[in-house]
Amino acid sequence: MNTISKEILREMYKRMNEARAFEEKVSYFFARGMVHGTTHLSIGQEASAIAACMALNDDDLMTSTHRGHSQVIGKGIDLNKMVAELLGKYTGYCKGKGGSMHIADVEVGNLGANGVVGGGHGIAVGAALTQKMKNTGKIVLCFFGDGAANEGSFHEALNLASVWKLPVIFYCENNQYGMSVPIDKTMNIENVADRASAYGIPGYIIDGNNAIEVYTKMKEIAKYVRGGNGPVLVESKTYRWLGHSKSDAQVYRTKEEVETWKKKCPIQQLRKYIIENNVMDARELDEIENNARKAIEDAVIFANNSPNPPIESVTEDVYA
Amino acid sequence: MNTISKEILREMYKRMNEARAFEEKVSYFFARGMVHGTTHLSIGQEASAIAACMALNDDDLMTSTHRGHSQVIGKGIDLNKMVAELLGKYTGYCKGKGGSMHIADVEVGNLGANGVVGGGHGIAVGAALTQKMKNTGKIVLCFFGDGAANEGSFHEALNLASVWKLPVIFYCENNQYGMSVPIDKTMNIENVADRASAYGIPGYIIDGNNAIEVYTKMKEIAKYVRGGNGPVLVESKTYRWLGHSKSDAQVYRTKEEVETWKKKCPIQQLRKYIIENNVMDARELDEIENNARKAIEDAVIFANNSPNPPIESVTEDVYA
Amino acid sequence: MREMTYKEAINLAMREEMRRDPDVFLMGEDVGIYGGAFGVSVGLIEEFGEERVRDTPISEAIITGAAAGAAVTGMRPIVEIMFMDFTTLAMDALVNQAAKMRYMFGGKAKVPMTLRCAGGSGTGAAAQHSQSLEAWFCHIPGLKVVVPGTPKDAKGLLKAAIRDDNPVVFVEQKTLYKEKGMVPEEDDFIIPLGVGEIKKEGKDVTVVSYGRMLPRVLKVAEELEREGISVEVVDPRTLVPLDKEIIINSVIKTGRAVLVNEACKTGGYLGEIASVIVESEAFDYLDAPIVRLAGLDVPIPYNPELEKAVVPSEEQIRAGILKVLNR
Amino acid sequence: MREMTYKEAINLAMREEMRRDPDVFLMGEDVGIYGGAFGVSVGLIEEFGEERVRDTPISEAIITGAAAGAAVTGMRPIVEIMFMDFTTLAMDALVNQAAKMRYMFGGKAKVPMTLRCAGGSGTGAAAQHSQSLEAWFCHIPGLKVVVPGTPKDAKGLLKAAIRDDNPVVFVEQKTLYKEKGMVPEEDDFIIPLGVGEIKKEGKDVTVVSYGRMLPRVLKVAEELEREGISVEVVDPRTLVPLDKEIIINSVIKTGRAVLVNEACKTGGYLGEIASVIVESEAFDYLDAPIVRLAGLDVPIPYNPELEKAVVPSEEQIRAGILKVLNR
Ligand SMILES: Cc1ncc(C[n+]2csc(CCOP(=O)(O)OP(=O)(O)O)c2C)c(N)n1
Ligand SMILES: Cc1ncc(C[n+]2csc(CCOP(=O)(O)OP(=O)(O)O)c2C)c(N)n1
Ligand SMILES: [Mg+2]
Ligand SMILES: [Mg+2]
Repeated sequence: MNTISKEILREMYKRMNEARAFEEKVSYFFARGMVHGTTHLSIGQEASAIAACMALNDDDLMTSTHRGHSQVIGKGIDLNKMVAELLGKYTGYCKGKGGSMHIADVEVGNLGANGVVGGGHGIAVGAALTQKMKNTGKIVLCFFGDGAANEGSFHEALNLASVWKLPVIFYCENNQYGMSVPIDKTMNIENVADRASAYGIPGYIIDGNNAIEVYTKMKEIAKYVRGGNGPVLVESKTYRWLGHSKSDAQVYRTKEEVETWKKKCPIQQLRKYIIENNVMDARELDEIENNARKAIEDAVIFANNSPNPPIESVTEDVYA
Repeated sequence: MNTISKEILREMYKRMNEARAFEEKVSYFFARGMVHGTTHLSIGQEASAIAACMALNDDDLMTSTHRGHSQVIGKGIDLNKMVAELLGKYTGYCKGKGGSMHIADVEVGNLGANGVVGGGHGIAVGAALTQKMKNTGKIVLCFFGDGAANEGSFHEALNLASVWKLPVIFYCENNQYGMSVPIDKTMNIENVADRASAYGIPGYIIDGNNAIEVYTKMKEIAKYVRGGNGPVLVESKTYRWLGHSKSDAQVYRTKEEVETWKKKCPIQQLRKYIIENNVMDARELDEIENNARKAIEDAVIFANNSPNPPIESVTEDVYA
Repeated sequence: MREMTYKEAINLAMREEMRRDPDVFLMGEDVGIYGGAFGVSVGLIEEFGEERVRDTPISEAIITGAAAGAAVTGMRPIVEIMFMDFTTLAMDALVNQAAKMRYMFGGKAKVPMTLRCAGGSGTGAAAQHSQSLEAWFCHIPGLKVVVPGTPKDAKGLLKAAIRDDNPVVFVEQKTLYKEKGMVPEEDDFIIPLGVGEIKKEGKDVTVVSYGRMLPRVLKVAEELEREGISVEVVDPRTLVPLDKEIIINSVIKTGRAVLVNEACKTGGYLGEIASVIVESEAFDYLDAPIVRLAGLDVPIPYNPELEKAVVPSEEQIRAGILKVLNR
Repeated sequence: MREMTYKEAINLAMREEMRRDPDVFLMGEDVGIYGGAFGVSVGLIEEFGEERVRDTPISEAIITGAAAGAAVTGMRPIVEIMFMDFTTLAMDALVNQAAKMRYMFGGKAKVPMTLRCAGGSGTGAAAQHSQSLEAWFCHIPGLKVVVPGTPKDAKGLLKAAIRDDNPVVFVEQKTLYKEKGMVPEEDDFIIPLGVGEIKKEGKDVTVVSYGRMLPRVLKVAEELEREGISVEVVDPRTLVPLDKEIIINSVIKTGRAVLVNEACKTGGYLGEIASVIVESEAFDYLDAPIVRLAGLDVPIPYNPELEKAVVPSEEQIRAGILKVLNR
């Protein structure tokens, strides 16, 4: 466990705090009607997303989801461009055309968030096929939710990747609900990971609120996948603290349930671990937190000062 | 084992021979270009299809496949209308509009063959939902192939049926190939039935060339499903003797492999069982066989004497 | 008659039909306690219970296929596909199965199902949550296609759709959900499928439009009226079957036609409507080329200004009408 | 130049492109040793091996999605979907993912994939194996759509499609697979997407047609020629981008237009072509209403006589042309 370097832990703590600060800001924007569209926040799931990304190499690839802010921050991202995209600015990752649900940075291997539940499965499989055919040694991290595990694309993707032995980690963030519907109403089994056996691949269950566990296990798993052994299915158990999207009265779950999970805050857990293991002290961590918040404020200023896309751009980039 | 009545065995042997004779006739027609379109023959799979159907009640429902001749004969069908449909006649089950791939008889619970691999999954689930909501006590038998088990619809169907506890038997006729591709190139597991665990439902493997086994096990399984316990996945191991469809040079498999399986002829096996158990003697069985062949010849005469659909009918029955 | 929103009208139509006929039920993602992503089914689970208001897993293909299977065996399912964009996942079930079963089986089956979905842009939901794909369904024999533009039409047409013995694709318009209008409350208020309506009479020019664009067109038409230009606004309401007569007669009367919808122009249903006009006797009455005003041929962008620029604006509709009048 | 079949021309195009560019590969059901359901890829696995000619499980959605994913990361996949009808299973991957990625990501991605599929009726394969759904794809910005009508076009256009940096839907015509024609053998013979061709010059009437109907139209045109009626036959070859100019110029020249395709009439692409004509300056040159000759609005029936009755026959094409000429 102590093998995680201070550098990594610092970066992990930083990214998790950035994600939290980013989403709190987004939530604030939405509450005040300052952004249009909708958004899906992952507060509570930061360890699950960020530690998983960080266990991979920088040049590995990933597909992200509608609930993808932590995922792409985990991959390493320019916060200015991200906030700018959220605000629909021309300086954003997608020149203002994508918004919260489509943050992508293909050049660095972020193949995009996806508005379609399960929409990333095929893209991840194809990206993994490229890595295999070009023998790049890179692997692909495919994020999806518990709800997405009931889409046909899940099945077809795991099957194809398994017969072709493609280097992809199917990473299910099981936050217990698909929108309003709890997992026990949409699946007749205990764990999403149990589905791995249907494809003859390993399945793993990890505590998605424990960044150390996520990172450590994902390191091993990534090694296995990089070794040419084919895909794996990982289930990261976690929970979203906020509603599904901006307009969710959350009548489908109890306040108590939410409170229980808030006690397992992934950021607080990591903080505790870092302090208890004498990696950094509270002051250092506070500074990281403050910097994270500051980084978001700076990004907001950058975005606010950025131009809107010119109207002519509406017809640009349909075709290459 | 001896609990199967003579009546049932006689009917089973009859239907299996009718299916064989029917398909040999179809094969003959195609070889001579006397029918248009294509067809998928199930010679070698008669026990798998017919004994399964016969284990259910007459008023239970079924969905069939592109390789569905034995399946619908198993369900009990008017051979005249069936041959007429194959020949595109107005007296056929579908008034000549469906052909080999769309034989249906909704009134008696045959919800149709299907040209789309996996296309019957949804229909079967919906039919089972009707039975549950209307509390009819009927169950649904959903036929599909090993290849179809890789379609997304397989996954979504088994999942939905399992969470809603619907009375449907997902019955996979694993004949080792999806068209030219052997199952070990399309699935990374040994048995299709192993996928049952992904839905928390029972999976069964049966010897699809052994009518007695199919019938006996399916009787039990039908009872379980009728009992309100939800769906099951059954894998019936079998083999198709002929090519995939009319134009198949079969370069993907060896003659030896085919010969091995021909030795496990389901009709011969049933014949042997009947004789050894003194249920009927060879003469009786020969008579059934001859009658079966005669029934097909009669059906061909019926069909040949039937009118083609009037051209005006081309625009009929698009809407109810 | 009572004033209610488009959304409430749809809710009421489902409620009435479910009360009337025990075979009618609703299934879809989050249609239960959540009331659907847009709140259209709010309250139904409380009245009809979990058996008849069924939350499903996220499995569009099988929900739609199961609707076909339930319909062909005696139920009258309503399926909600949350966004029209996700019908892409259900096309085999809808197009190859539901639409064709009756014909393939020689008329010996009926498939009384209604697929509801929310179409259109304007909510900032970007490229994968904003499409208007009605033209696809119109191209498939066996399907009927409805796009209501007012609360009243929404109620009357949905009831007709549910009672219809064929698969009906019922396209709701996200941006109209909160629009209000007077809606008959009688249980037997039905608007038959295939009957258009003249939403405003006029004599100088015919504008054919439906769905979300309708209020926009009507607003422009009223402005122009005050300026002395008499615009007739024809709403086909159902795209399949299409009330050709009402369109053709109007164009014969006015001699000019502007067609307005939100969907991408290329390959959209306006091409069909234009062709119906030019193939008919109305061709000889046309005093000017037909003008199609449709969405730009681009995916829907996120930025609100770009998003607005994609669909015909009031100014563009006005300009289109003036153009066809050579003014 | 060498005489070869349409099927061989497609095979050759793939072979040449795979030789030229190691990033090009083929995947699909039974494309390997079986050579594809129609034998189009025969011999490719022998030359290029299992890595580049990939038999897939029966999983249309993921094959298509994987093509998008492979394309966006640097490969140039060709996907074969056995029958066009089964693209219904791949619409999310094609329409919501492949077609939109570039735009959604602000131009920072390209998706050079080609989806080949076999369209059309005429083989006795009935309702679920015979559709002509090209209009669907034409309605989706981000996709290009090609329907070659001759072996030469098939080769030149497929090579262009493979080299194109966008997703291209390449619709092969089952009933043309065995048609023969002269085909350039040069490796650099490319027909650019978006460029139509006048397949026969004429001056009395323009017939716009593509794909399977083309040989039929040409046959009728030649017959009429002998009877003194000069028919110009325009083949757009690619439906998106559409060579509007070649169509409009021809109609301006002849003043009359007949449009012929096999797809169902309602909501089909002929509506688009008709609209393009009437919206253009050609409108003023039109001496008669445009005539659309398309498939009946029915699923494809099995019986051979019924099946034939669904698509425009030579007699109907002839009658349509004479009608537009008022003869
Ligand atoms: C194909 C599709 N169906 C439905 C939706 C609407 N939708 C968006 S997110 C969501 C729930 C997804 O649940 P899960 O996969 O568990 O992810 P989570 O939101 O919990 O992170 C739904 C139903 C969608 N975007 N795409
Ligand atoms: C969705 C779809 N994809 C492809 C096909 C073409 N096809 C017809 S049968 C078949 C093989 C099916 O294999 P399996 O499910 O094992 O059934 P079998 O033919 O062996 O009985 C294929 C690929 C189809 N009909 N439908
Ligand atoms: Mg979830
Ligand atoms: Mg098989």
